[in-house]
Amino acid sequence: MMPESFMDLAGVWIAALLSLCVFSFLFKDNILFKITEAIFVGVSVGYGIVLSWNAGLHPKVVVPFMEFIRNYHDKSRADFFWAAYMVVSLGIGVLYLSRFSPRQAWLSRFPMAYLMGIGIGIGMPLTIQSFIFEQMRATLIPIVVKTNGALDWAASLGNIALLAGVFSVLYYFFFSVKKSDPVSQTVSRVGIAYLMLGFGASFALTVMARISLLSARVQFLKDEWVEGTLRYFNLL
Amino acid sequence: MLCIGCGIIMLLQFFVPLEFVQRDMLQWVNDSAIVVATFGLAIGLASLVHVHSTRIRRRARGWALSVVTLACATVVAVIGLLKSDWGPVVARSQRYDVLPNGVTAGVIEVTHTLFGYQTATVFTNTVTAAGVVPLQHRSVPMFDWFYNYIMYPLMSTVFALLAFYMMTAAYRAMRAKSWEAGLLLAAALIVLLGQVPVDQFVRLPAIDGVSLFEWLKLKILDYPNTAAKRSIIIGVALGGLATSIKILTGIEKPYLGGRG
Amino acid sequence: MLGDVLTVWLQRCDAVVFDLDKLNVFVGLALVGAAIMLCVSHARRGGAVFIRAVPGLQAVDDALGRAAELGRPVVFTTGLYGVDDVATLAGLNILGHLASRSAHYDSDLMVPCANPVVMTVAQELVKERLTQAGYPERYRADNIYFITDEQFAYASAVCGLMQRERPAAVFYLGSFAAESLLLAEAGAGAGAIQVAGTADVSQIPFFIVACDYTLIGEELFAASAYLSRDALLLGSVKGQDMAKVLIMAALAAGVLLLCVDQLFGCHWGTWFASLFTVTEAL
Amino acid sequence: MMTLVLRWFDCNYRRVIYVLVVLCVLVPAFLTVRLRIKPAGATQGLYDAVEGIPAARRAAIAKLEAELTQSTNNHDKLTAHLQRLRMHTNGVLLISLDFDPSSAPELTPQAEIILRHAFMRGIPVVAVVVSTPVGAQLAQSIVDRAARETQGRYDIKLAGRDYVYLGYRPGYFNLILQMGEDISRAYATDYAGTPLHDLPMMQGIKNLNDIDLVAVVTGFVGVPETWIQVVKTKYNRPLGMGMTAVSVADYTPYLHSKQLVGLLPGMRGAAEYEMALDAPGAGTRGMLAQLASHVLIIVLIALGNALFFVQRRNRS
Repeated sequence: MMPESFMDLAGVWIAALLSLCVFSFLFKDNILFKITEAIFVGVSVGYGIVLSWNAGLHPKVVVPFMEFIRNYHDKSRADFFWAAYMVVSLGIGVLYLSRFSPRQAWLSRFPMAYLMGIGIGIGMPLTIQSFIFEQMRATLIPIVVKTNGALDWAASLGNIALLAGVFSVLYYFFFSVKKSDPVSQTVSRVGIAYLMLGFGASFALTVMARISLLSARVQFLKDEWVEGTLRYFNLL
Repeated sequence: MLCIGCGIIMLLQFFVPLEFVQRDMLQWVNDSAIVVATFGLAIGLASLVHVHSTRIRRRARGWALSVVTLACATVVAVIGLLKSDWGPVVARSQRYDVLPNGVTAGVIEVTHTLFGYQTATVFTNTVTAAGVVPLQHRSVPMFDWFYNYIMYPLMSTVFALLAFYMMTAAYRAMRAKSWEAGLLLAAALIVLLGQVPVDQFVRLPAIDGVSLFEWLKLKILDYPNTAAKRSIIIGVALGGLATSIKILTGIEKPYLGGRG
Repeated sequence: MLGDVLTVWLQRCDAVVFDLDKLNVFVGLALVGAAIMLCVSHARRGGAVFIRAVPGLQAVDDALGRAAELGRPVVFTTGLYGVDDVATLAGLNILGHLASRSAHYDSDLMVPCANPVVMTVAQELVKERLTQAGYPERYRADNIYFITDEQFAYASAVCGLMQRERPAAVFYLGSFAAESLLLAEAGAGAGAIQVAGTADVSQIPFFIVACDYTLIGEELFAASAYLSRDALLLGSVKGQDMAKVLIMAALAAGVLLLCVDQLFGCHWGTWFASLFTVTEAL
Repeated sequence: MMTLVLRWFDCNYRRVIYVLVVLCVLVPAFLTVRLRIKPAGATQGLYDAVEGIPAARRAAIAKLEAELTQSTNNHDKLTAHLQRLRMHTNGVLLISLDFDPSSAPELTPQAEIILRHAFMRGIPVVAVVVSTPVGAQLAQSIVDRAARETQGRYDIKLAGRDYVYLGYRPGYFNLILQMGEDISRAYATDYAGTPLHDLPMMQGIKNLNDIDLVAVVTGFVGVPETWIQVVKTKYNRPLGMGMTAVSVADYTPYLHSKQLVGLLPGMRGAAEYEMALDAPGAGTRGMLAQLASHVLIIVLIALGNALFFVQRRNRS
């Protein structure tokens, strides 16, 4: 976007200078980068505070809770439970503040344990479902494929290659087996080979996206900063 | 104890089909986690303020940078929390014109308030059946401005550093030191060649309608890459489950300082 | 008669107590859990467990020793995520072991955090471990600090940290996103020995390329057992392997059934595959 | 001498590489080159589909007229449909710009060239964002830029008459489904807040049946499947896509099964499209940078290995 107002112009200049400061880090760590880093950290913390209030606590808890208090007489039992639960959560959260006193600091373990427990509990069945089962279902493929009654060599070989990969990599990950005999060593090596081919491919596949990012930054500097400024003052 | 209790309750709720449990309870727990995590953020902020203020008080090296950090955080947080749409008015007074091709409206003249010498002609607005929707005076909300001109450019520039780092990493580390590294290297080279239109410059045989390297690239992605990813995901899921179970059964208690 | 009662009872359960569509997930969870708990209890009764070498972990002591020798700090990070992420928890477990081991060396262990809750857990953990090891005075709360939760702001701050502090060893153990290569290249530029481990499939390649040692996926979760040599933890690793055997057996059976399908035109394999279908998650 | 150079390079390789990368990206930004890229089949498919929109519309009108003379049932509905079709004799393109800033560098050129192509052929465009609130502003600036900066190839396009930008609404599955029935149910107003029935262009567009091609430019996984399900499977309208280079591999099967008319792979797709249209732009410049950087990384890997083997031989 070309700068259209003086605020845009000022912004584009600040953005451009900050970007250049970040790039200067590549050459050498320097004071300009340090200042940029300080600004970045500061602004992002401020932004984080606002975000956790504006998009989290305020609309999801504070507003409903206020609404609950104002109209508490015609609320259902579920709403009362919810409110009570929020009060309890508040209590658990307050325990965090015990960290400020050295002697009561152990109380802060409760909120930590609470968050951990919730995360783990919600996560476990989902892990089984979307990681183990989904992947297993995708791997359940026949090693003999028939299309229109005839054997499809290409598809069969592909499936065999895929299955061999899955099994050998899974085998490579076995921890409690002594892999000293030649057979298991070979299988493990095949597993490593699959892993390495996969990693190399992923790495190379990402190059294009990363170069695009850099191109976009250069484009910004050229179009919005240099040309935009010239246009703003009718020099172009 | 609390951890174990919560964990098991949340674990079981997955299987309970009541709409109340599946929808509301999850929502509740989510709300509750937001409340608790907010206090966590407060602790984080306290740590941040503590580290920086100590540095400032002791006039440690780079203490001025700490001032910058705290000041930026305060300004953004205060503006964002108190009045996130506050900002200077940048444009006022507009005049509708007629485009050369005879369509009414669609051109607007914007006079900028500060440095008012500048008059720009900007295309804007919607042609509607009802007529022209007038553009009111435009102000730039400072909070958005911080995002658009500080946060976003910095985020994307730091992200763009990866373009450089990929190159140095490739140069430094992609060497055929062992057969494993050789395979990684080979796969990377093939995919790199498959990504760009090499066949425009060199004559290459084509397979299945795509050029050699592209075909090889697709095969590597379809087979070794998929197989490796799948088994890693299955393994990771198992490892994650094992860690979860260890914590739920109290074999490992990271929040108590390890095995307690 | 009994069958009818059972059906009615099951139907009622299906509506109120247990979602039968998710029975397969329950069975899967129970099987994995049973495998792990069996092995753990076997280990508790004193059964010996072998565990293969994990290259990255053998380097941990060298890295810590080198840091002490050079008088330069050790940097540890678990990435961006919170304690509801299991890989982050695994990383924290390893941090505990590192803290005990580094206690004997007097080098700084710096843990820049992107998540405040992770920070508090890390502080507790390191303090506890140093106290257990008999060096409570070596715990410095200011070395485990919160930076910011924004991905690239965090990355740039850690990159800057590495340029300035020149750590001798860097550990990336936890959950990482696109910042992985930023951190790892900055660390390499600072000349550190780097050990990485993540469960995030798309980031493993970058760590493999840029770090000295990388724990691939599952190895991250086995690491705390390997480092502590604790019988119970080793038992759970054994359990993981048992679960893997179950999965491989199920896969093999399914593939065979699907082949039978292809050859004889029946539907056993498709039926078997449908066992792993789950109703849409929330 | 050689060893001295090598030793210097060993110490300073980072900076040398950084300078080379900057050159690879910076120089193409100032060049307007015509790469001799022959569009791949997948790109040509989408190009031909956009090029063929007016013809498709004429065919649709003719078919409907024939249908009207033959059958009597559903007369009102068919007449209304015919009336709508006749309002835009050049046909209508629906384009969805589903990407956020992180994939924007790769996808913006694609979106831009498709939009320009439609504008050059006088095809009205409906633009939407279905899957990311962050992308809404970005998409608006892309659409507006294509409408304003005409490069002398077409008249300035006006919102409401030549194109509409509807912005973002949450819940993409239902949103896309609703667009099949009635776009104004999915989007009551456009991005600026004008009700759809006040927009002259929308008089002739009610639902997906009045659209001649749906083009989806997306950086998300999962979104394309929904588009395919609704647009292709449910309504059987032509559908083309543009994606990041990383995710293209996952969706080529849909191209082979003819569910997509075309698929643009990342920056390269944009460059090929620009070549097909003979309008070199951001994609061509970007592709030049890509080409240079890919050559650079290959050379660097080769150089690294060469040095490694030389050193190893010297040591032994």
